[in-house]
Amino acid sequence: MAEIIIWIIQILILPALSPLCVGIIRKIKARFQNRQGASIFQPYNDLWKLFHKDEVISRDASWIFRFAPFAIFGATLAVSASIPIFASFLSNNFTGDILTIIYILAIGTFFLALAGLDVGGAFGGFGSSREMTVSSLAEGGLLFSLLVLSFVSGTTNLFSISGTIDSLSLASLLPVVLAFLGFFIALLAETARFPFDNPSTHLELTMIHEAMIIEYSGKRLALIEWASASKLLIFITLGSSLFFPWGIAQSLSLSAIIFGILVFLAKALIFCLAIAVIESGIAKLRLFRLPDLLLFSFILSIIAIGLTI
Amino acid sequence: MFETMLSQSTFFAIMALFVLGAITALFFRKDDKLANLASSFFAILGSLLGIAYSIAAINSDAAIFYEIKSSFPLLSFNFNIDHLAAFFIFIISLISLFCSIYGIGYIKHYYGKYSIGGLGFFYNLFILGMLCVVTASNILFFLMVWEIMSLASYFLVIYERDKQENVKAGFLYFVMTHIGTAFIILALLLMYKFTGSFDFFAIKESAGSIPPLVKDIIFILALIGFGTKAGVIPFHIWLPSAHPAAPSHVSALMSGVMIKTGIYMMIRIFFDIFTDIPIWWGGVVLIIGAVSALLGVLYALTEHDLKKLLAYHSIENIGIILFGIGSALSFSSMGMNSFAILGLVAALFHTLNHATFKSLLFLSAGSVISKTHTGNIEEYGGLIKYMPQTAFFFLVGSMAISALPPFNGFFSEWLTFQALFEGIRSMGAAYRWIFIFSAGSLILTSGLALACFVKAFGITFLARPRSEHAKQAKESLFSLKFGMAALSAVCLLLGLFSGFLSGIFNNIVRGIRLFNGYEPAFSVSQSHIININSGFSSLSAPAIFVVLSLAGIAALAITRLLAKDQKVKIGATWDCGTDLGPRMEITATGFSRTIIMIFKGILKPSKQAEIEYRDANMRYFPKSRTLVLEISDVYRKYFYKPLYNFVLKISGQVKKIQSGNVNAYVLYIFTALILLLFFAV
Amino acid sequence: MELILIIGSPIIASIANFFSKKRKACETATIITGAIALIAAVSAALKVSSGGTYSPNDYFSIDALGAIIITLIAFIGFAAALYSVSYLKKETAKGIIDFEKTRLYFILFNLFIAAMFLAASTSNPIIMWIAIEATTLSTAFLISFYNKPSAMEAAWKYLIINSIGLLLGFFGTLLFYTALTHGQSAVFSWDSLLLNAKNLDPMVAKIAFIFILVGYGTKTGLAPMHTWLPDAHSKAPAPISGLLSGLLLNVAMLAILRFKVVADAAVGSQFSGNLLIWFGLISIVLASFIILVQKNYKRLLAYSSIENMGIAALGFGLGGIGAFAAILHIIYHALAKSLLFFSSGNIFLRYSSTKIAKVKGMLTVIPATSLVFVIGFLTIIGVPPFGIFMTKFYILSAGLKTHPIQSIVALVAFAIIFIGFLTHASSMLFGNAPEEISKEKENKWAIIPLIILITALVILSVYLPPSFKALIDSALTKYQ
Amino acid sequence: MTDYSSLQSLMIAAIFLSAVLLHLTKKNSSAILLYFIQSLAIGILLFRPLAENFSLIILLMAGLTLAIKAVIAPLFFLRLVKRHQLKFSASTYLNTPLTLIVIAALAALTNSRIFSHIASIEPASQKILSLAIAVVLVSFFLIINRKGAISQIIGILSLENGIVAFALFSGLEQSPALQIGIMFDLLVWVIIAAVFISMIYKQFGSLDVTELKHLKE
Repeated sequence: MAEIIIWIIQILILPALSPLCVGIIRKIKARFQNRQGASIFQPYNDLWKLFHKDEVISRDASWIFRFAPFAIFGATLAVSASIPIFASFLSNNFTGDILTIIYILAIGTFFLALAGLDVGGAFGGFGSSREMTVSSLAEGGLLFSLLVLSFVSGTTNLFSISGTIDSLSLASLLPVVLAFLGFFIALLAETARFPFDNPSTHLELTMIHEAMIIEYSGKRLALIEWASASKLLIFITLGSSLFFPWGIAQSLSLSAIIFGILVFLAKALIFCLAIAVIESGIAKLRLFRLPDLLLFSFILSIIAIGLTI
Repeated sequence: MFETMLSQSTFFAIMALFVLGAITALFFRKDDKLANLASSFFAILGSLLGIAYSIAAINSDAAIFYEIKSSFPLLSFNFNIDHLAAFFIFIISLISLFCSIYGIGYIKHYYGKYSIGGLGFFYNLFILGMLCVVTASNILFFLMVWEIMSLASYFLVIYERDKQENVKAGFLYFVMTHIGTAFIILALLLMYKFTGSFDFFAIKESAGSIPPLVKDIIFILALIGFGTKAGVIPFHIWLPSAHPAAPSHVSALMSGVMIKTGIYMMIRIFFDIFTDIPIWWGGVVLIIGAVSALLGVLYALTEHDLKKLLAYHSIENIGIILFGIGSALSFSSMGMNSFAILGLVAALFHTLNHATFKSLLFLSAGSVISKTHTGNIEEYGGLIKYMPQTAFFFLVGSMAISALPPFNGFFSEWLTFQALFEGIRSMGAAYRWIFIFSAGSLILTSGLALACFVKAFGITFLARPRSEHAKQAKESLFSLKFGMAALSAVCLLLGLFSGFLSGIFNNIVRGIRLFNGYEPAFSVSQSHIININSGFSSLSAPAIFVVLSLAGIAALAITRLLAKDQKVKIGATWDCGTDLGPRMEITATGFSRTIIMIFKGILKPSKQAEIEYRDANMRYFPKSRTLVLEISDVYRKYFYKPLYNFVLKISGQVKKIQSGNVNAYVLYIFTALILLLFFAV
Repeated sequence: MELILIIGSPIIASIANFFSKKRKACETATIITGAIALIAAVSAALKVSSGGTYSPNDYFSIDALGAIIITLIAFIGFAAALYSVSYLKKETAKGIIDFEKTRLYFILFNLFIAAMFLAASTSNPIIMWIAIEATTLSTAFLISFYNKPSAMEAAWKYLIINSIGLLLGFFGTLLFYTALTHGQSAVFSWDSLLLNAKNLDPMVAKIAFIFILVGYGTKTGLAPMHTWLPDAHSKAPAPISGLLSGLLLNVAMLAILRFKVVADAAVGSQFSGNLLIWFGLISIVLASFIILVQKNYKRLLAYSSIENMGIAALGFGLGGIGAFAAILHIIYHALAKSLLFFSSGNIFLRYSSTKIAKVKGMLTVIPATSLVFVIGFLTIIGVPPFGIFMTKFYILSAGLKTHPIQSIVALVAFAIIFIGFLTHASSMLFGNAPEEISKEKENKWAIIPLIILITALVILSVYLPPSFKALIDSALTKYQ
Repeated sequence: MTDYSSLQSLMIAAIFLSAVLLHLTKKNSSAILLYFIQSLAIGILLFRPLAENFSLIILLMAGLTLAIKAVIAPLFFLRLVKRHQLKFSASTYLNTPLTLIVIAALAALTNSRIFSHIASIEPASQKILSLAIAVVLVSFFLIINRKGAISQIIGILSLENGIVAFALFSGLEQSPALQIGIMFDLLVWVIIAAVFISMIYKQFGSLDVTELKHLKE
């Protein structure tokens, strides 16, 4: 019975908290720019507003345009159910494998890019092209950084990785650190964050993710915004519960669970802080500088693998 | 039930059906409609019987061996159907079943233009050739059916012979296959020389007597010979021009099944006939696999002809299959046969998957091309509104080939990844880096494949039509749609039952001599969980399907809950004020330009820009601006052209012998006589 | 009895043609005698395959290999007779030749066939030499049939080079003849030669075989002595070049083989085997390079004959399965090459040019001939359903066992020939025909001889009748 | 019996000398004369066995050979030379000293160890046999060296004479049937050669063989 409650919390926690995460990042960025900035719950209001507005769909759009938001949000829901958030004792060897979550996320990217192409606007086209370029190069770094963890802990199942990493000896710390650097670069690329893409602008030169969803409105836009927010939180959870699993609940006891959730929230906050600092600190890289950065993350992870075995 | 199915008469009944199909097609060649129906009817019957026979053969452990003596020495038509051969019969029959159904409707647009009887004849001969290739167990008989298969497919490639590039493609195809066969003849004859027999069984028994150096030579020759047929990178130049030239249901068969006969023979020779395998074999196959996969997908990205793009993807998927085979070779050379079984199961599973989704893609491409009369995707656009079913089937095919979960592509790539990960963990120092390089190339390839199929599907089916042809496109006939629908269902089913299938592949691979008696490195539980290396990683196909559909339904429920009574208005796409013409959409060139510029070191793109001004001397107002982007064909420029010119130069010299002067001719005889008297005596 | 029919009927035909005035008489005489010779040859072959060598008197004896060659000559001679009737009718219609020329053609045609029969069936080496000399003389005029300067030049070179070759062959025969003079005055025949080959000095036997090989090798068109062949076979009328390439080369090869057996008895088979292998290899390699850059399709077929004779020599040189393959190769090559030359005759009649560049879109203009042409050229380049793939494969398997490097070189040459032939054939078959080529239907009689040859080729490629196989095996025991 | 051996060596010397001189002659008529001398020598050699055992057939045979070789062939050629006014034969490829060097080399070759085994056929006339082979090789070289059609034909005939000389000296028992066959063959050959020469002259206007160079490659 307790197991089921834990599972319900596990499934609901990410979608629920993800807009908050985006709100916090925007708040911190505003503070950096010496302005008050909207409240951290503003994204919830935006979603609520969008869900209740009418929708305008282009004449050229096909069923792909209508179906894509559900596929994208569904993908993020599926992934958020199969990654360790606060409890590592839950064993999910159905979908909890590194490759499975990477490829399920790829479904989301696939439909997002198609939706961008569907309406035949100029923006959607080059948005999808840039998105596919960045995501195809980022997948390598992402998989190899997670692979380092699985070689260190001897299994690719995420829940058991988070279980074994904290009992790690210091000797094998260097590969995990290198892998985390590679992972963090891949995180920024996959969630369209700063050095790769500017989330808050509609300037043709710089936007990748925004360009694809430019034609959306109403409840479909809400779904997509929500999906990209929860994708950000998914990567933050992966980063925190796999690379820094200390404090994750090992057993079913109530105190361990509550403590696990609190630790998770703290770690998520630190990640948001880090992302916001980067967004305010550095400028967006030119599109043809991105492959070098992604290659760097790929090389980092390969060195890390070299060190583990 | 299986024993009755496995009798010799059923096997020869399959052969007889295809022969009948060929003859009746020729017999009715005067009346197109009848010829088409006759040949497709017998082809469908033959493939149905083939599927039944192969399933029975896979499930029974009886060693099936038929022998027919022939009047020529050393040649006897003997067939050996073990589990591996039965599996390949299954692939051939399955795909030819759907292609023949598809063909009934598709051939209609050839009526009156080309000889339908000829098409039916060579189509049935081609399938018969493939069936014999995977079951022949006498060297001479094997080489005979191997060349008959290439001959039949040559005539199918030059079927539309009024187009000059088809004839050129056919010529290049036949020459490359023949050169490949020359290597195969050399390899098989070397085997005959050291084992003294023409029969694969006897060769298997006395394989030990082949000295190691000769074994390496045979390996290299077989790799080149069968690699040419499989379309491995340095020998692939015929594939992107030959497959698109054939009628679509034939190029589906060629791309889906024919290139697998090369893979079949590689497995037969490397694992079934040779016993102790040196360590470097696996490394070579892995490197070739990595190069083929990566370059295959990069060339696909540069391609704008739909069928050429799919042909390049066949090269990429052959690379992925070679990952499986290469890892199996490395593991078995280190004695870790349980991991080798995992590698080989991954390779066989991907062979089956690639056969299904590649033929699905070619069939849907064929239905698009038959309606728009052009292969260039730049002239398509918006076809999803005119051909909704074909678009859906193409979408299913693209998702399967880019290994997106619910479909079968993902599970075989997952198994290949597991084999490579095991390699990284357990191999020796140098080979570990080859495995890492292969894993890197595989993940990069699957990412680029995803980008390429977004381009292929998006530019072809979405947005607005960019040419008159695209506007008049209509949905194709029922038999075409049925063929494609069946294949998409098969893609999904193979994905769902991948757990059950890996169990079957397991006992197929354990039928091979090198592996019988070994436990595989993976186990399949009742609830379809594939568990690698006792817990290293696990996965359950039905669970993923259930989770994904539940997530989708949940998303729908949330929107239904929160957005109850909003209206949906149909408006115009945002067009910054000017009316949005079809030229405003992104084109295939534009889409893949960024990736090509990133990989320009490998692809060496060249750019030509011409500007035509309204007024020649006042160069301010350009009338038209054309941009030509080309990718240089590295292989022809640096390997095949120089080789051909070198041979031409020699023949230029040799030609001078026939100088026309009688005295010189007599001098040749005189010198021959004197030299012989000096040296031979 | 059969022997008189075989040799006698063509001679009677040529005499009859000499006196006949009407074209119809010449044609029917040639065809009837061709049919009679064919029936007699087949019954002789059956007799030999069941009862061993058939020698009615001491001047004539047909052994197994002789029987095969005689049936080939009779069969292809009959098909050639049928074909030349329609070929010459078409040529007279086009005004290239008059009745006088056709009469000369039929006289020489029958003489040529009779000479070949005599050469294959005689038991006395010198009579064989005279018969082969007679074939040279009778075909010299046939080559200069269209008295154009190029035909004249080809005939002159043919005459000079072949006479030199045959004189060298005669000198070799005399050297072998010296083995007999020790004491007994036995009749000079193959068996007597074989019996006392021992008392020949080994060095003399070697020199004799060298002269024979260079002499009769010129007649077979082996490598350094092949230079007359492309000119002669491309300038002769199509039926004649079919016979020259298909049959005459085999008769000369028969001569070499008969002397090879004697030389093997004297000095062991190693010596003659190596020579044949080297000559075979040089012919294959040389022909392969020139085929690649050939511009005239009749010369292309001529060079392919050089290559195929090289393969047969290679096969006989290797011995064992190679010899079996070489005998089969001679049969398939004879059928396929005459088929190709006859269809090139049809092509020439339609396109009136032998340049490959000028012949385009054959499949649309003359579909039946081009179908035959496709089957012919597929056979020649060794594509499986047809026999030559089998023979090339056997020779390679035998070669790889004992002479690996030579067989690899041969394999490379086969690949080059494949590329060359396919380039030329596909440039001729496909594309669209030039406008001025007439699109009228082909004459039935021009196709029937081709169909006869094709059925024989296909049947033999798939199934060897038992009596035929017995013939080959008994030939093998002698010419191992 | 010694006079016969000196007669034989005289005759073979005459044949060899005529073969060598054929290389050096400028005029066609002198070439034909040399061929006549050579055939005469062969004829005499044919008549020699008659001295021991007289048999009508051998007499008939020798007479026939002499008739064809010495009478009909030269007459044919002289008629040809007169009809087409071909006084001077075309030149040779190698100048005279070089030709002589080659001829010397060929003679040395025939006496070298390769042909030493020829003696085993007829130990007595070892020298003569090697001289006969020398005639064969020299006349073979003549065909290569001369550019004129007539001198090429004469080269072939002198090659044939060399072979017949070798046959005579190696004591091959001559069965009459074979002799007639060979002679008939030679006769037909001479007629055809003559017919062809006139045809070539009609087509090419000259008998210089280097004109015949159109059939290339």
